[in-house]
Amino acid sequence: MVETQEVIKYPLDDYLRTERLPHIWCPGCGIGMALQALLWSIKELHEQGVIDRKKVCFFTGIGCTARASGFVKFDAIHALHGRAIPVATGAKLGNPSLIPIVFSGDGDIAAIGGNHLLHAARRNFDILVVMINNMTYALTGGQLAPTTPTGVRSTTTPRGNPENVMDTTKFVASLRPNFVARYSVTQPTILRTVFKKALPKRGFRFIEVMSTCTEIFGRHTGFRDPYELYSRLKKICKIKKISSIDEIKYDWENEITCGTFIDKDDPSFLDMYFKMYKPRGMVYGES
Amino acid sequence: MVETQEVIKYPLDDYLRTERLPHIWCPGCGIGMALQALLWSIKELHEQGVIDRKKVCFFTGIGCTARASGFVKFDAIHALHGRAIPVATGAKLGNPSLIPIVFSGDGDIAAIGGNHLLHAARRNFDILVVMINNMTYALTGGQLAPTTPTGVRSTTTPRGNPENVMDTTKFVASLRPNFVARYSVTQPTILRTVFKKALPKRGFRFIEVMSTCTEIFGRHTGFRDPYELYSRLKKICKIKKISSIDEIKYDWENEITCGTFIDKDDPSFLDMYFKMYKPRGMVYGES
Amino acid sequence: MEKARKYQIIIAGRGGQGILLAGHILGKTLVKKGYYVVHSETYSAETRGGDSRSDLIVTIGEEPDLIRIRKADIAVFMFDEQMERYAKWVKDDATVILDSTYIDKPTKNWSKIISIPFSKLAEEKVRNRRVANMVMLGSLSVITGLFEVGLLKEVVAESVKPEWRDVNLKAIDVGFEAAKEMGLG
Amino acid sequence: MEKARKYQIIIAGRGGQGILLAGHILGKTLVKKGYYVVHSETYSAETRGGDSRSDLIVTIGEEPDLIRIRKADIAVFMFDEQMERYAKWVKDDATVILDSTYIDKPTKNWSKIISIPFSKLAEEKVRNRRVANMVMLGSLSVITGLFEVGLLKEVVAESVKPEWRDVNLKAIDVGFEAAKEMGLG
Amino acid sequence: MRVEFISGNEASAEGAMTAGLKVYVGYPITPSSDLFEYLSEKLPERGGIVFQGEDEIASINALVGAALAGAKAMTATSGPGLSLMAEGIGLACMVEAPLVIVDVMRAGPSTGIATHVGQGDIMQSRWLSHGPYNLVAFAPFSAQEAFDYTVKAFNVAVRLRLPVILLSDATIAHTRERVVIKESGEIEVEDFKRPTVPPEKYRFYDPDPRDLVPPMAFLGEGYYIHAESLSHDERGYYDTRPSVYRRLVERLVKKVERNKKSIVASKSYYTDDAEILFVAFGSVARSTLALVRDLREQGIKAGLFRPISIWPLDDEKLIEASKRAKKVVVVELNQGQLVEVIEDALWHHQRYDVEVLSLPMILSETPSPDEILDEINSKGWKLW
Amino acid sequence: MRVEFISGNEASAEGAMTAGLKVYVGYPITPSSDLFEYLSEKLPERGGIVFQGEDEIASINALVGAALAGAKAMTATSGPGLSLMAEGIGLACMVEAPLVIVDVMRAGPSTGIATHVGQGDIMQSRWLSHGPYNLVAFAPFSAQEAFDYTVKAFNVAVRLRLPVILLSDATIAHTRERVVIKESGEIEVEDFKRPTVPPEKYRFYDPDPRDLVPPMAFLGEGYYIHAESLSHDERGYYDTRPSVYRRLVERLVKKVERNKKSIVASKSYYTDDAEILFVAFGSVARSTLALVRDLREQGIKAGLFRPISIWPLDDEKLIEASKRAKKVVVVELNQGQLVEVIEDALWHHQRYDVEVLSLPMILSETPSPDEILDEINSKGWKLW
Amino acid sequence: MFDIVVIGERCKECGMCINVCPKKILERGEKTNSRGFYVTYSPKPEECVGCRLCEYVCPDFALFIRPSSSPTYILVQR
Amino acid sequence: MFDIVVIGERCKECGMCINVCPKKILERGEKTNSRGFYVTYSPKPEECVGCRLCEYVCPDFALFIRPSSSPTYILVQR
Ligand SMILES: Cc1ncc(C[n+]2csc(CCOP(=O)(O)OP(=O)(O)O)c2C)c(N)n1
Ligand SMILES: Cc1ncc(C[n+]2csc(CCOP(=O)(O)OP(=O)(O)O)c2C)c(N)n1
Ligand code: SF4
Ligand code: SF4
Ligand code: SF4
Ligand code: SF4
Ligand code: SF4
Ligand code: SF4
Ligand SMILES: [Mg+2]
Ligand SMILES: [Mg+2]
Repeated sequence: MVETQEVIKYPLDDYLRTERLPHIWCPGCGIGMALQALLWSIKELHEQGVIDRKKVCFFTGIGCTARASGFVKFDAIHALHGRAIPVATGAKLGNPSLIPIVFSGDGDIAAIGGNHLLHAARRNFDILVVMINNMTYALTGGQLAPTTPTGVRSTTTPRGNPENVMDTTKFVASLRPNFVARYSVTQPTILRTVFKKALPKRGFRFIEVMSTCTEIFGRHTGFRDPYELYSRLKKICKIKKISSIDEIKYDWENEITCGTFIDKDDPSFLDMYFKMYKPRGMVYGES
Repeated sequence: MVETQEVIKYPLDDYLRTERLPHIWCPGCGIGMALQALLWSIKELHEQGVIDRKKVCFFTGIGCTARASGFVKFDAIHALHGRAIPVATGAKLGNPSLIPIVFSGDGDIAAIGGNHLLHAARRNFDILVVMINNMTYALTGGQLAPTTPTGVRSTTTPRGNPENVMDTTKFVASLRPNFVARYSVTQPTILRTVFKKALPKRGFRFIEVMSTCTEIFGRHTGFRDPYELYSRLKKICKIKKISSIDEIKYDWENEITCGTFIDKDDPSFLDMYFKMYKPRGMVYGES
Repeated sequence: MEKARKYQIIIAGRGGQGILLAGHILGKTLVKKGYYVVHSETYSAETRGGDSRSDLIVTIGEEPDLIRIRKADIAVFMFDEQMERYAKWVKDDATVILDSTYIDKPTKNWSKIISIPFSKLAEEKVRNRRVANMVMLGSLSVITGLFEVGLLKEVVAESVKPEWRDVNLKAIDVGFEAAKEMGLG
Repeated sequence: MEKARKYQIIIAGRGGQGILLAGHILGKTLVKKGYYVVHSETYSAETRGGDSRSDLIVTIGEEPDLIRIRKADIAVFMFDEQMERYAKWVKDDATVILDSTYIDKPTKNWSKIISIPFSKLAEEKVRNRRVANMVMLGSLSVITGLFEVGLLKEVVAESVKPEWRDVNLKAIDVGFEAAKEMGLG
Repeated sequence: MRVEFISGNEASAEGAMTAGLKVYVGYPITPSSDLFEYLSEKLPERGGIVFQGEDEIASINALVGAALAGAKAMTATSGPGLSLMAEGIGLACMVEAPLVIVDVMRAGPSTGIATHVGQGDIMQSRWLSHGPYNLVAFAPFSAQEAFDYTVKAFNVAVRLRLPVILLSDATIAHTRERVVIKESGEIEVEDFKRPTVPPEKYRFYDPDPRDLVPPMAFLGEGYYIHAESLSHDERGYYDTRPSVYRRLVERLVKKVERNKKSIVASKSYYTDDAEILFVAFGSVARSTLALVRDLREQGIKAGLFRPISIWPLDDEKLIEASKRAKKVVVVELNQGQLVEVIEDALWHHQRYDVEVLSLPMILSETPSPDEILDEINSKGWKLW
Repeated sequence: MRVEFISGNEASAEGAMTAGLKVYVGYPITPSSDLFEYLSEKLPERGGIVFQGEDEIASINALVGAALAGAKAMTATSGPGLSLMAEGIGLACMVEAPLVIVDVMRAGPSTGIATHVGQGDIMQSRWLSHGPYNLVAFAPFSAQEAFDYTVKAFNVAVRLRLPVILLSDATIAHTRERVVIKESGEIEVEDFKRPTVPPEKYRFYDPDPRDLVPPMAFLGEGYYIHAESLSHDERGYYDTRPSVYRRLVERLVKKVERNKKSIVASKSYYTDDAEILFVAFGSVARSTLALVRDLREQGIKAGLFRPISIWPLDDEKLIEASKRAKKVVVVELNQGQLVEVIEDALWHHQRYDVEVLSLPMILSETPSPDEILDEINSKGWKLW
Repeated sequence: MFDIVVIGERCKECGMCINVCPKKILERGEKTNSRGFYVTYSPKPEECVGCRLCEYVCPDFALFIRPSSSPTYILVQR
Repeated sequence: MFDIVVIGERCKECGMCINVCPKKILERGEKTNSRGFYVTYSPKPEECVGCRLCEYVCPDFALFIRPSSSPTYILVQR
């Protein structure tokens, strides 16, 4: 054993606002795992010269997940609850050379922000959205999310959730954007590869990341230890090849189907706009 | 020929605020045709004792279509642009014996109101939503709607719509509510039957009605005469049995697939809520 | 404060009758003549039906402050409902021009009333009731003498879409001729 | 205005240490004793970490107007960061109680300072660091003499979920004993 | 009647249940969520429904529907949520839907500090929606008042057919105190004002000339009501005529003025001979009251006027309270909002003789009496 | 420089293009849609992008993104849309995003009358968002001013890093007039205030002590900026300490006051010897000016003060204009909103000697001078 | 056999009924209503087969078909 | 062979790394950091197979694995 004051850098330190660490997330919280995978993918793409990290911008709403914008060393806007997607949209319009990443929670993206998600996906607008799905409103203390499994208790449904649950990935897929995938923090290396795949693409890209909220969702579902919850999630998150999107499942008791469900290269919104409207003196990408 | 001052009543006059007719819709506008079919279905259900017309309430947003609430002789709320669904939701919560009908435009329901549509459908909440899709923002003069076919001109996309178009029916179907159908004003008798089918059901029911905006959409697409536009719509609105929702098309050039795509009787939101929360002294329906 | 010459013009009718376009074209024409013009619009939400009204304030030599007319010197009513609604905005000694297709008799006893069936003329002579507004402008040139019909046609030619140009110009001619025939020049 | 007897109590620590629950339980206990109590909370958005603070104003015989304490007569600090932040809210002659698990030395020279390793005791004797708050309340009963430990246990028993009851009551005993052993009674 | 040791939020929830709450629709937001959570536990047993909307826009619009269906309806939120409700609150005013909105004020602007107190929504609560309208807002200063004024908020809402805002703040919301809880019968609970004519004669917007409020039929009763967000006549029919528009909107605005006497509330402390009159509300009024007591002990003739109804202000009581005052000091947790309301009232009563001093404290904590005093001292005002 | 016969909306669009508009995001709403439509035709040729959002919430939030990416950004809307932007405008204030919002006022409240004029958003434009903040609003009274003050709105927005509202109204918006259009160079066009230090030293919220405005780096330039809607320090890092919160929010509020001189605008007519001072803005000011001219012809010493900047008010010019006035009559198309601003200004300048008369006209049309006169006469005031 | 009933004041002359009638027995009338629209007319009501297509497409609640022993075109003036 | 590097101040004692390590060579240490968390420790770094599972699951950017010729557990105090 060596104890050292020597500056041994964590491999991602250049991509973190290290002065703000430790971050606010609870012990064992899955958000940090997802963020780690994302930062690795950016680091690799940057080092390979595929993207310029200076152009990468984080856009987050409000929530535990959304706090990520405060810990990463990129341009970042910590905006309003539910509004990360329109802010990212505007930024991309303002400077089409930016590489916007929306990184936010399930409540933020799929509940209050649902309409922005819907229309950004439908337009195939040129942003990457990473939705960390911990199946609850964590920051505010565990209220019902649209993603909370039916029957599970939340602080606003103390006798269990009476609502039909939302499969965000299936719904986004119905809008046919360029990239739709769902994975889990229990699949860290795959996650990294998927981020790497999606990030340099044009058009709308959606990645749902199943995550562990150890503090709140764990408590509501009776998992006391972060690892217990993680193991449970690992068990049900099954990667599958599917023939129709109808087949994917979002079922906390048995299976949450993971995989890349759409990966295509249709013209994006900005491709179309630039083609039809030719804004004077502007170009959109080289390709 | 007989000219008469005698009070010969139009068969639906009891269901209309006749003192407000003629209504504001332009000559040949499809909204009136859709409304006629809907009123017939209510009349028949009422006369058959299936529903009590006193319990039927119309909820509309803002738009040409939304003006319907002012012409029907039912309880009606002409609310805000995009918000007819939440208002109807609240009314149903306030008095579960009501039979709410949301009747509004594509911009209203699918653009600004998209998030309410999404979550009401996802929750399988007990209302009927009729969306009149005239493929434009008609009342405000012909701006782009999410349903405007790609390439078609609108006043805000003067060189054609660069956006990928929204197939609202497909998207709602991905949320698995109890009833999802799309038909056209060019199929008036079928429409009547479908309304009759959907109205007494529990849970969320969505019916998209393809319609003709003769004044604006007709102008933008070069159809001068109401009947020309109607004929064009008739040609492309094809009723089909499908095996997967993926197959349906929303393509102004070739085919807008019509049909009843989901018809099931899963427990509705209120069924579930009443079962789990048993609000004291309240019942929900007899069944 | 010295008073410059000033005309207050109101054009009113139902939505769909092209009232706003008529006002716009008239305004543009008068600006080309070198007058100061303020042209304001009132309309209902409905694309068709409902009220539609153009106010024009035309001054020669001094910039106008008013937006809405106070009382019209020249009034054009294309439909009776609006005539009734807006009659109070018209001076007793105004020149009042009515589309007799839709107006049987004037609401008030204005001193100078001219009835021409603009819509009918449009329908019959141009086969398009929508250009009644242009028929009216053609007549207005004769009646008021404020602008030449040639200038009007120039403005119309550059303002409307190419496919609509001919029918509009035709309509202006129809109105011009009608007024001339009635000896209103 | 005659002054009634009044205690101002502050309990502060990090989020997750159960500061708010401690304040709530203490308040309920004191209300049961017949005192007027105002209990207010401050916390950060974070579920864990960040500040957490309970203020209690306890009066005997008169309803309090204040919500926040002015200066505490009794202060409990469960973590050093918060001690440093809130030291200014404590009277110089206050009774100050510190969780020595996380606090090495007091920020100020208060006249009466009592250090007990609440978190360590909870960890070691109850196998659950989260009940350090209850250990603290057990000790507080001894140190302040404001309420009986039996009454405290009654309140806890009716306030927390059944599955948590025993561990909490155990923790109270641990705190009570520790204080007794230190001769603080 | 029972006594509980509960927070302001819990007291509001209890007040709503006493008033007959039937539908709660909410969206979580700190520091209001625990009110929502409390009702989620308790309301179904009391015969009501609790529903979580997809956002605050859904909440406020659902309340309009619920209210017109005849249910007493409420939501609770905080600044960001209130901002999202701006359009819906205007709708409630226009269609005359009685409902209650609890705004638990936190430190703003924007996301600000979710867990910390603020008093920055005073002007917003009155002016957040577009166009001319009017509404009512109460600001409680204790858990007991949170209970009492939630009941009153419902009473005023149904009596006037309009939205009423309860301007609570994070400190009041989360402070636990002794609260005496009463049931309907022990405390006045008003019911909706109901039609007195048969459906054929009934018009949804036909006001009682005395109070300018139209009696209210519910959805589903066969009155065939038409609620209209556009300018409308007494039947609810869209009408663009300036005269109809004017009749409607003037009534909507004057409704509050006309019924002002039965709405306004305030409390004055030591004002009989007060030369320095403090004005404060909500949690800040607690500290200010303590400060006033300190000053009195030092022989300084200080007093406190505490408005409870903010919109409309109890201006007559203010004038009375300020009758001997030479200086009026308005203490608030924002950049100076209430002070404008106070100045306006004094101006309208021609009280040009008093000097109004604004003490805006842009703080994220309820200041202690000493902090208020420090702030005053830092201004260099010669008050005593 | 060129002369056009265009409407107020078109003039605003032209003004925005002169000011360097790069991103327009809008959602259609009468009576603002034609501005959107005009830009849809013209902006791409001028090197900008026009985008239709799914609603007004998307629009305002997209503007924040565009602005921080370094694009001059604008939207146009009317009351209902402005209400929906309440939260986003607060965000723009908090993150200090410079942008311009054109609010074409129509008859409200709620849906009201979409095609008719109103002036009911005065107070709303200042107070629609929660918490303490500040912003700027201009109200043009002609198509020419719509052009000029759109340019100025952009200048102030980038100079102060905040949202600026152009309070137009349906009458101004749709009235066609002669407008002199200038290009950048012919009229002052300001650019964003840019960093003067290298990225390592740069902090996104580090204000220039003179004007309290932090220079602005853009997204994508390598400054690694962090824009934060929570309470934050100079780096943008979340901080809940009252001292940090206070420093931030006080600066946000005072930024406007500090730079007031370069913002305020107004125009006075016949005020040198005016005993009756009218105050009016926007389209109503046109009729009021005509009325004043009528009165002058009758030998009555009437004058007009016309505020152009409403927030902040040009109070010094108001005081000067009212120096001989015994009565001030405030004419506006609402229930009386501007009058409160005027009273407040007079109170602060101790002008207790003037009587302020409020002439609120809840009308859905711009009144003619005669209608204003009738309204005055109906009040029974003895003005002349 | 059927009556063809038209509520004159409601007709907007859109021509939909005329276009859809399989028997081609409807036409633009010669009378205008108070809004200036030429109200639909049928010179040959006796040829009507009662398919009601005209009724279904009328957006204005202006025209309907009813069984009748003496088929008539009825114009309701109201 | 690998070094196991832990940034002590970042560790939150969540135990994820300990649980996922296939070699079971990580454990809760005996030292707390300034926040009171017992920092992860490895008594047997030489048995590490470099699978990096521990690194991937660490939500706190607190632990990483690096190739090394002299496998060591390194606690960075910072
Ligand atoms: C307009 C508005 N409404 C509500 C809130 C309160 N709020 C903050 S975060 C949040 C939900 C967080 O859930 P999620 O997006 O799933 O993020 P998580 O904390 O689970 O990562 C809510 C409701 C807010 N900040 N703004
Ligand atoms: C908040 C808000 N934004 C915008 C508008 C303006 N507006 C009224 S109707 C409408 C769209 C109408 O389109 P649609 O819903 O398709 O109805 P249609 O007229 O085509 O039947 C819009 C944008 C409004 N009234 N409120
Ligand atoms: S509350 Fe849940 S989601 Fe939030 S930081 Fe803690 S574990 Fe993670
Ligand atoms: S504008 Fe279009 S949708 Fe509206 S009434 Fe006319 S035809 Fe119908
Ligand atoms: S019922 Fe059929 S046949 Fe008879 S008029 Fe109508 S469309 Fe023609
Ligand atoms: S369809 Fe109806 S409105 Fe149209 S022409 Fe025929 S009768 Fe008249
Ligand atoms: S790299 Fe693998 S073997 Fe080595 S410590 Fe980590 S988990 Fe254990
Ligand atoms: S996973 Fe990271 S934070 Fe958790 S115990 Fe291991 S090193 Fe510490
Ligand atoms: Mg979540
Ligand atoms: Mg539409």
